[in-house]
Amino acid sequence: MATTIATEHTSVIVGTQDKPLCDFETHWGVTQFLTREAELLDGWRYREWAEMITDDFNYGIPVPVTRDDPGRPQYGDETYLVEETKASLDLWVRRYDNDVFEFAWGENPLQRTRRYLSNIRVREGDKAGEYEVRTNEILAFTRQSDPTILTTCLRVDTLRRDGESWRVARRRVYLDQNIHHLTHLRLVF
Amino acid sequence: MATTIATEHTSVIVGTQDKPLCDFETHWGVTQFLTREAELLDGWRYREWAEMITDDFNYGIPVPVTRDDPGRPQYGDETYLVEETKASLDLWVRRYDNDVFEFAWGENPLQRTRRYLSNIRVREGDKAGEYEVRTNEILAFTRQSDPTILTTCLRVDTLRRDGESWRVARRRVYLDQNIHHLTHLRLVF
Amino acid sequence: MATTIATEHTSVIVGTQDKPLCDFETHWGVTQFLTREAELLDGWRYREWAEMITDDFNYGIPVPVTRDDPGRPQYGDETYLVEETKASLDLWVRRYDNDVFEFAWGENPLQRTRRYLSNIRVREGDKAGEYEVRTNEILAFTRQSDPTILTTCLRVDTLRRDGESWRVARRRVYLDQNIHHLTHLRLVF
Amino acid sequence: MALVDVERALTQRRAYWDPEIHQQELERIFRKSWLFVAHESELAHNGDYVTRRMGSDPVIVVRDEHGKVRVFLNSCPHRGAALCRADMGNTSHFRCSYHGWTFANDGAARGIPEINEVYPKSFDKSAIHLFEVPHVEAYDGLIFANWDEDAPSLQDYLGNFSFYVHALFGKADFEVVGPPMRGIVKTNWKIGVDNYVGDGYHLSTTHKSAIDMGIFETGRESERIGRFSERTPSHCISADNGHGIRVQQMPIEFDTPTFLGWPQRYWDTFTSRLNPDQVEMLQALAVAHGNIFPNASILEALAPHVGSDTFPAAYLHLRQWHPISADTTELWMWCFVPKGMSADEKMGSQRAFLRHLGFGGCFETDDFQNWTSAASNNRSPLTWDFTFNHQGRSVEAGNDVPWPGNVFPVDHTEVNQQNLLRRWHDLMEVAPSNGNGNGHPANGH
Amino acid sequence: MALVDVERALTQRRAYWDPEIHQQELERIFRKSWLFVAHESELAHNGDYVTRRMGSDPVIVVRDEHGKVRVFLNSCPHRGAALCRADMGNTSHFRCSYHGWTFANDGAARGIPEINEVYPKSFDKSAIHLFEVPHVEAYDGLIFANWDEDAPSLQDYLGNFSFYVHALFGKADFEVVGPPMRGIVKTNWKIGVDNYVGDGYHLSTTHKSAIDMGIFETGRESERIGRFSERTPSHCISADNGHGIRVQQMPIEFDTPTFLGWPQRYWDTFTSRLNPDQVEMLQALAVAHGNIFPNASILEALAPHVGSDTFPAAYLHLRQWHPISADTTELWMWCFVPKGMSADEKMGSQRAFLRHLGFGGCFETDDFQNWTSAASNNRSPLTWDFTFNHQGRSVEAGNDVPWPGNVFPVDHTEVNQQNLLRRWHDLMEVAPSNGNGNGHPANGH
Amino acid sequence: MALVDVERALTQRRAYWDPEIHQQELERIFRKSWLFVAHESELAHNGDYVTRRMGSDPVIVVRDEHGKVRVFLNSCPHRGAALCRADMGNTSHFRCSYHGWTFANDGAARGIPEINEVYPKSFDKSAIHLFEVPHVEAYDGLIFANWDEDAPSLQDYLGNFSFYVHALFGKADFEVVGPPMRGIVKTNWKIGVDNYVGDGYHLSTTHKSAIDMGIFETGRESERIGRFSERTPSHCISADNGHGIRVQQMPIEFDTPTFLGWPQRYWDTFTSRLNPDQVEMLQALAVAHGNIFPNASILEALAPHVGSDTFPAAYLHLRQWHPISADTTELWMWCFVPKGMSADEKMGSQRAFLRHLGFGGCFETDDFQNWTSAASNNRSPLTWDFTFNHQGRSVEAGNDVPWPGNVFPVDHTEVNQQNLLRRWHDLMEVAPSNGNGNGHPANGH
Ligand code: FES
Ligand code: FES
Ligand code: FES
Ligand SMILES: [Fe+3]
Ligand SMILES: [Fe+3]
Ligand SMILES: [Fe+3]
Repeated sequence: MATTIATEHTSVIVGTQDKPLCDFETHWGVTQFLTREAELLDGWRYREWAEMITDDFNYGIPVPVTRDDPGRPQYGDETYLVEETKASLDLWVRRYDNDVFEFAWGENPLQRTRRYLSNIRVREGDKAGEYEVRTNEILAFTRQSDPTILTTCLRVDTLRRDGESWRVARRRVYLDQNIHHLTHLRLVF
Repeated sequence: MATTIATEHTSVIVGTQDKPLCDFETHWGVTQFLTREAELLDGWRYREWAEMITDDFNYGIPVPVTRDDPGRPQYGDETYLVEETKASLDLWVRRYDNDVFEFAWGENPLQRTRRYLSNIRVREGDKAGEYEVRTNEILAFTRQSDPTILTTCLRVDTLRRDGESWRVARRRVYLDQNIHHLTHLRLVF
Repeated sequence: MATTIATEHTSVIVGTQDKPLCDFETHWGVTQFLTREAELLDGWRYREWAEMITDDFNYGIPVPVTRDDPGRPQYGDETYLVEETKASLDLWVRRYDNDVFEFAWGENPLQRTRRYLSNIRVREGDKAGEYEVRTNEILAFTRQSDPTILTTCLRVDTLRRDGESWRVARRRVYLDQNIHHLTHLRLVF
Repeated sequence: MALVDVERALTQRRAYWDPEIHQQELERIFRKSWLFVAHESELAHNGDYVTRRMGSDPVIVVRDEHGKVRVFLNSCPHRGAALCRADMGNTSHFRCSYHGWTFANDGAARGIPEINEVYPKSFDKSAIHLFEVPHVEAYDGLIFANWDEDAPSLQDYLGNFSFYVHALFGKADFEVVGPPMRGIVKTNWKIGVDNYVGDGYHLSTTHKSAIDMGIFETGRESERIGRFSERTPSHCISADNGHGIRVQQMPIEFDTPTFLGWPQRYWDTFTSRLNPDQVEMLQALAVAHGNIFPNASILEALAPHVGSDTFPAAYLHLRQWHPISADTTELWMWCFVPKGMSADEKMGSQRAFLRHLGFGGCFETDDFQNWTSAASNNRSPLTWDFTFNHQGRSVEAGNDVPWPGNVFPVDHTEVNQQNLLRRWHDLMEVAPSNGNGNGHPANGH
Repeated sequence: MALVDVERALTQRRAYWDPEIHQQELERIFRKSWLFVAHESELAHNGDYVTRRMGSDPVIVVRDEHGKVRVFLNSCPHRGAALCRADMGNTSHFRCSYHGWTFANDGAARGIPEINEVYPKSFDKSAIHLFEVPHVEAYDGLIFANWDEDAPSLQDYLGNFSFYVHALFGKADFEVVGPPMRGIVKTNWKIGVDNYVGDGYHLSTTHKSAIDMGIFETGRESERIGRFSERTPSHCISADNGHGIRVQQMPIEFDTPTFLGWPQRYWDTFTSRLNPDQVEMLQALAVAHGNIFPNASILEALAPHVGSDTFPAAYLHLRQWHPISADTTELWMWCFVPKGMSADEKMGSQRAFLRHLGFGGCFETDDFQNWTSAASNNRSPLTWDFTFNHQGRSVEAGNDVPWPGNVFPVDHTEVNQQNLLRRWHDLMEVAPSNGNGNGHPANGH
Repeated sequence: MALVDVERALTQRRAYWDPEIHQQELERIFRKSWLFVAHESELAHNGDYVTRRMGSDPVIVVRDEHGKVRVFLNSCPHRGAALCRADMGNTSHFRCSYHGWTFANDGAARGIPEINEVYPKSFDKSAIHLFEVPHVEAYDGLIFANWDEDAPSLQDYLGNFSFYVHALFGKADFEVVGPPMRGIVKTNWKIGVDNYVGDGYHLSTTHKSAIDMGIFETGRESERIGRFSERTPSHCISADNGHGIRVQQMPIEFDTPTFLGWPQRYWDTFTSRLNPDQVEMLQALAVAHGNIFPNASILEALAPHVGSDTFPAAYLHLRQWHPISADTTELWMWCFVPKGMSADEKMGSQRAFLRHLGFGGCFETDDFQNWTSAASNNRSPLTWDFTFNHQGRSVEAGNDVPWPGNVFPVDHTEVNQQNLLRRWHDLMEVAPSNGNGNGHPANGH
C-alpha cells in the first residue's frame, strides 16, 4: 500500500497523536482546567495563571515555514518566534504591576483577548502522570479601536497531575499563518 | 505582593467569575440547553426561543470603550448598544411574521447567522437556583452575497432552573471591538 | 398564532432538527469520534480517514443562493459545489500518494487546515441505528504565505453505529457565504 | 459639467463613489468647515479629554488647566506617534510614548528629554507645540472645531440655523448618556446626511414594518392631554450654509407649554430658555431631525411605543458621519439627557433612542440596507455617470410660522437636500486658494 | 508602446495588473461588448428574474409581463438603493425599499409615492425609468446584453463564431442544472479567458496528477463502439471579434452520428438541429473549450472516468470571469443539461462537470495555483515592464475541415490567445469617442 | 518643495504615507539599490534556494550547480506563474506548473514541452531565460542583489560602512539559527529603518518598562571581569550612501580582547579576523545597531538579563523592512550564531535575541505601538502637510576614535536619520533616467 505524503507530513509534529483518546473522567478534568486557564489568560491575570504551570514549564511558538520537502515539518527545528520558561515569564508577569504597567505602552490600555478552545484531544503522555492535550485554538486579539485579529493554531500541551488538579508543563503553538498579522506575540496562547 | 492591573481590570466585569466551576451534571444540562438555544437563534426562530427565557429576561450589549484608567471597566456604565427585555422583544419577534416580514428590508432575505459557543463556564449565581454562565462566543453573520462578518465577544448569562430545564434570565454581551463592523445588532447573541 | 417566516426558512434544510438531543453516552461517543475524524482531516490523512466512513458514504456541498421567497431553502435543489461518494473519493485519496503528489500543484506544498467543531447536536436519525449530527463548523485554510481563510458553515452528518464506534454515512455542508473566498473546495469539511 | 447640477437638482453619482472626489472633500469640505468634536459634558473637569475624528483625522479634544477646550492632532510633532491611546481620560499633560516629549494640555511643549544632549543650541523648544486646530468654539454645549485659519465664527457659521440648534440643545443643560456608539457603515457619508437633513419621504416605505407594528402609536394618553390643533403639522427648513431641518408636530395643542416625553419638571426650564417661537415649534413634537453642515446630524423625537417595559419618552440625539473612504463611513452616535434625571428617566430616554435609532433599533437595519446597497451597486465608472435625483419640491418657502430660514410647509420634500448639495457644490467647485494646493494652514514647524 | 505588441505576440504585464488599465477596461471593453447575463431556462416564466453582473456592475435580468427579457442596473434611479436583494425570484414589479418608487418589470415607473406632495408639477413621471441596458439579445438560449447604444447585433458580434456556439448550445433545448456557483479568484480576468480560449498546452503539465490517476482513461467500452479514425484530432479556431475555440476529438469514427456521453435518445435531435459540419465536429468529442469575447467561456467535454460511482458522461458548461479589480475575478459557473433528462442522467452530467471543473474538481485547484500565483508574483511596477509571451504558432490556418474562422490543425498553440489579445488591443488603443470621455450612453435623467 | 528639507531636517509626512510616493520609491529606491536577499548559510549546497522579496517583488535566491548564487523573479517568463511555491528547498531546476517550462538553476531554459508542435521555427529557446537580477554579490556572508544594470559594486556601495558590517558579520563564520520570522507591521518601512539606523533617543521612554524591570542590569559578574574605562561610551556614525550605525559600549575595559556574551573560545577568531579598531569597537559592546540603505537593519547586542533560566549572551541580528504599501511593511528577522556553537550556546543566543527583539520580546510590542500609531494617525492629506522632525544634532563629527565615516561622539542624536534621509532625497528627487520612465532594465523578451 502506498504511503501517503500527508501522514508523513503531520506525524513529524504529532508525537502521541495516534494514541487512543482518554476516558471521560480525565477529559472532563482537563477541559475544565484548560477552560479556567484560558479565562485567566483572557483577563491577562498572569500572576494567578502562574499557579497553574509547573516549575519546569516551557512555552514555545516554532517558526512556521513552507518547505518544498513535504516529509519534513513545516516549522523550524528548534527555532522559535517565542520561547520562554516559568523563570523567564517573570518578566511578562511583572509588566502588569502598577508601577511598570504605566509605561508598558504596548499593553496599556489592555488589549482584549479571547481564546476559543475546540476539538480538545486528551491522551496519555510519554511519561507516567503526564497527558498530552491537543487543542484547535482561535485567539481573538483586539487593540484599542482596531479590528479584531483572529489567529488560528494547533496547541499541543503537556499536562501533569497535581493532586486533584493539573499543571501545564509544556506548551507548543503551531501557528497556521507563515506571515503573522498578530505581531504582538507577547502572550500565552 | 503587588496587585496586578489585569486583575483589577477584569474583575469589574466579572462578578462571580472566581467561584468554582460547577459539577458535570449541571454543566451538561446547561450546555445542551444553550446549544439548543443557539440553534433556534441561528434560524431566527424567535417565537420558539421566547419560550426559553424568563418573564423578567433582560438583554444588554454595553458600549465598549477604551479608558485610560485600567482600573475602570472598558465598557460604558449603564450605556448600551442594545438593551431589551422580554416585553420589548415582542417588537423583534413580530418582525418575522409574514405580513410584517415582507417590508422588513433589513431582514428579508434572511441573513445567515451562526453562533459558536466555546469555553462555557458554569457557576452558581448569587441567588439560589441561579447560575452564571460565561461563554466565549463567535457570531458569524452573512448578508446576501457579502463576506461573512465574524464578531467575537464574552457572553455572560444568568440561567434559572425551570423544572427539568432552564431559562435565560439575563444576558450581557461584551463585544471585543470598539467600532463595530457588524452594525446589524438587532439580534440575540 | 402567526407562523414565523424564520421557522419555515430553516425547517427546509433541517430534517430532524427538532427531535430531542440524545443522552450523554451517545453524545460523548459521537463527539470523540468526530474530534478524531477532524484531526485526521486536518492532517490530510485521507487514507486513514476513509476507514471512518461507510461504503455508501455521500458528501455534498449544496450551492448557496439567496432567493426572494423565504419559504424555500437558500440552497440549490440537488445542485452542488462538491458531490462525492466513497467510490469517487478514491481520486482524492490517491492524489496524496508520493508519485502523484509531486505534480499536485494545488496541494503541494500542503496547505494547513484546521477544523473547529462547535455546538454539536446529536439526535436519533430517521433510521434505526442512525444518528443525525449538526455541527457549527469553522474551517481555517492557510495556503503558503497567504492569510488564513475562515469558512463558516452548518455541517449535517448522518452517523451509523459500527460496533463500539461509528461511521459517517452522509455529510452535507451548508456554507454561509454565497460567493466563496475559499475556492479550494477539494477537501472534506 | 459640475458634479451637482444645481438647477435641475441632479447630482452625478461619482460625487459619492469616486475615490478622487473623496480626497477632494477632505481638502475642500472638512478642512474648511466647523466640525463637531464633543459635548461639554464629556469634558466636565480640567484635564478631561476624549479622542475624536475631524474628517478622517484623529484628534484629541481636551479641557486645559485653565478650562479652555482645545483640539490637537493626535500625533506627536516630533515623529508622529499617537499621544493618546485611550478614547477618554484625564491628564494634565500628554507624554509621547516614543521619545518622551511631553506637552501641557494647552499644547505647549513641557519636556524634551535630554534636550541638550540631543539638540543643537539653536533648537527652540518654545516653538514646539502640538498641532492645534486654530478655532474651537461651543454652542449650547456642542463643541466644534475648524482647521481653517480664516474661518468665520461658529455663530456666523450656524447663522439662522442656531434657532433650531438652540431649540434642541439649548432648552436645558444636557449631558451625554455615556461614551458614543461607533460603527462602520459601508456607504458614503453624504448618503447619511442627505437622509438626516430632511428625508421624511422614506419613512412610510423604509420603516413600514416598524410603523405597522405600532412604533408610532401614541396610545390614548397623549390624545387625552391636548386638543386637536389646526397648525400645519410639518415643515422643512433650509437654512444658511447648507444646514437644514425637518420638523414634524402632532396635531395637538395645549393650554400651557408642553414638552411631550420629557419629565414635566423640566418644562419650565425649557420654556424660560427658549423664545416663544422655539417653544411653539416643540409643542407636540413628533420628530425634528436635521444636519449641521457637513456631517453632524441632530434629532429630537418622541418614542410613544418601544416596548411595554417602558413609557413614552422623548430623546435627543446627535450622530456624526466621518468620511473614511468614498464608500466607508464611521458613524458615531450620542444620546443626551437633561442633567438631573433619575436613573429610570435616563433609562427611559435611552431606551427610546436605542430602540428607534440604535444599531439594534427598529429603524437602522432598514436604513442601512438602503444606504449600503446604494454603495455596493454603484461601484463602477459606468454607474458614476448616472445621477441621483433630488427634485422633490412641490411648494415654495412661505411664512406660516415665524421661524428663520426658508420654511417649507410640507412634510415630504427634498428641498433640504438641495440646499445641502448647493453648499457642497459651492465649496467643491472653488479651487483651494493657498499656494500649496491643499488649503492647509502652514502650522507645521 | 502599446500594451500588446501584436506582431511579436508579447503583452506587457501591466495590461493585467495595473489598476488604471482595469478602469480603462471597464470603459472600453465592458461597456462596448456583448456580455452574457443569463440562460433562458433561468427565466422560464414572465416575471422571473435573476441578479447578475455586467463588468463589475450589478444588474437585474428579468422577463417582463410580455415575455421580453430586459436588463436593468440594480440601483434605483432616484437615489441608488438596490431594487432586488435576492439572487433570483419572480415579480411583476420592483419596489425600491428606500422611498417606495415602483417600476413595472419593463422598467417603467409605476408608482411614485406622494408624487403630488413631494414633487413639482413639472416632474414628469413618464420620464422615470430604470436604467436599462439598451440591447438585449439571445442566441441558442444564451442571453447577452450590451450597454453600447451603437452596438452591432448579437448575431453580427458573434460572427462566424456562432457556428461553434450553436454546435454546443443549439443542438437541443438546454436548461441550467441550478443556480450558478460563484467564487472569488485572486487573479485578473484575462488570465482565465486566456486559458479557456484555447490553452491545450497546459494540460500535460498542470493536470498531470489528474491524468496520471486516469481521469481521461476511456475504458474499453468507448473503444468498442467505433473504429479508428484518420481525421486530424485537434483544431484551434480563431474566430471573429476575438472569439476562439479549441476542439479535440478522439481518433474514433462511427457509422452514424454518435454523441458520446449524451443519452442516445437525444442523438437524433442533435443531428437534426445541427448542420453536417457541426455534427462532424462533435463526433468522438473529447473537449471543446472556447471564449466569447470578452469574458464568457464555454466548454463541452466527455468525462470518461470521474469515479466508479458514476458512468462516462458529457457535460456542457459556461463560466464567466467578472472583472472586480485588476487582481480579483468573480467566477460564475453554470452546468447545462438537455431538457428531459432523468434525475440520474442529470446527476451523471453534473458529477462529470463538478469533478472536472467544479471548485472541488480535479482540475481547478491546480489551475488556480497557476492563475493566482501569476497575480501575487507580478504586483509591482518592476514586473509590469516584463511581458507575457504568446508566441506559440507552429502552423498557419488551413482548410482540412470546412469550419469557419481561421482553423489551425494543431492541438497546442497560442493562436487563439493572439486573436483575443488583438481584439483587446483594438478596443483599448482607441480612445473613447463620445464627449464625456468615458463612452457611456447618456441615459441618466 | 522637496519632500525632505535637508537643511532644516524636516520631512513632509506625505513622504511616508502617500501611496504615490510609495510607488515612486519602488522605482527610484528599490530598483536602484543593493538589497539584502539571503545569508550564505541558507544556501549551503548547490541547488539550495530560498524565496525572498526585493522591494515588494518575490524572488528566488539559489545557489546554482556551479556554486554561483543567482537571483530570479519568482514568475515564469512565459505567462507568469510562480516557479517556487515553497519558502526553501533544493532543486537542480525549476519547473513551471503551468506549461512545464523548465529552467536550470542558472536561469537558462532547459525544456520547453512540445516546442516543435507549439512554437514557430523562429522561436529561439536560447533566448528564454528566467528574469534574472543582473548583480548579485556577497559581503561577509550577506548576499545582496541589485536590479540596476549600472549599479556600483557592493563593496563600493557599502563604502566606508563595510568597516562596521565586517565588525559584526565578518568576525567569524556565522550561520542562521533557522528560517526567518515574518510579520506584517502596519507602518511605513522608513519608520523602521529610521529607528534602527541610530535612534538611541527612544530607549529611555519607549523601553522604560523593560529597563525598569532590569533588562539591562549586568549583574556582578561582568563588572568583575574588567575595569572602569574612560572611553567615550557611545558614538553615532553616518556613513556613505545613507548607511549608519550607533555603537554603545559599557564603560569597562579589559587587558585582552574580550567579547562579552560570546563563548570565549571564539575570541581569538574574532580578534584575528578584525583589525584593531574593530576589536576596540566591540569591547564591552552593549549594542550596535545600524542600517544598510535602504532596508537591511543590523544589530549586535549583549542581553545581560532576559530570564533566570539563561545566561548573559550576545546575539547578532538582521531584519529587513519590505515596502508592501505606504502603510504596510513586511518585517523579516534573522538571528545568527557563529558556526560550531553547542545547542545550549545557540539557545542562549536565540533566547537573548527573542526576548529582546522577537515578536514576543520586551522591546517590540512597545516599539510597534509607536510605529503603527504614526501610520494610523497620519492618514489624510491634512496631516501629510505636517512634517517629521529630525533636528537632533548637538555636536559635530569628531575623531576621538579612528573609525570611518562621520563619527559623532554622542549617544542620542538624529544625525544618522539625517544622513539616511539625505540619501533618500537624492534618489527620489532625481527623475529616472531611462526612456520608459521607470528605470527598469529592459530584460523582458
Ligand atoms: S515621536 Fe513623539 S517624542 Fe518622538
Ligand atoms: S432611492 Fe429608490 S425610491 Fe428613493
Ligand atoms: S507560465 Fe510557465 S510555462 Fe507557461
Ligand atoms: Fe430612516
Ligand atoms: Fe486547466
Ligand atoms: Fe526600540
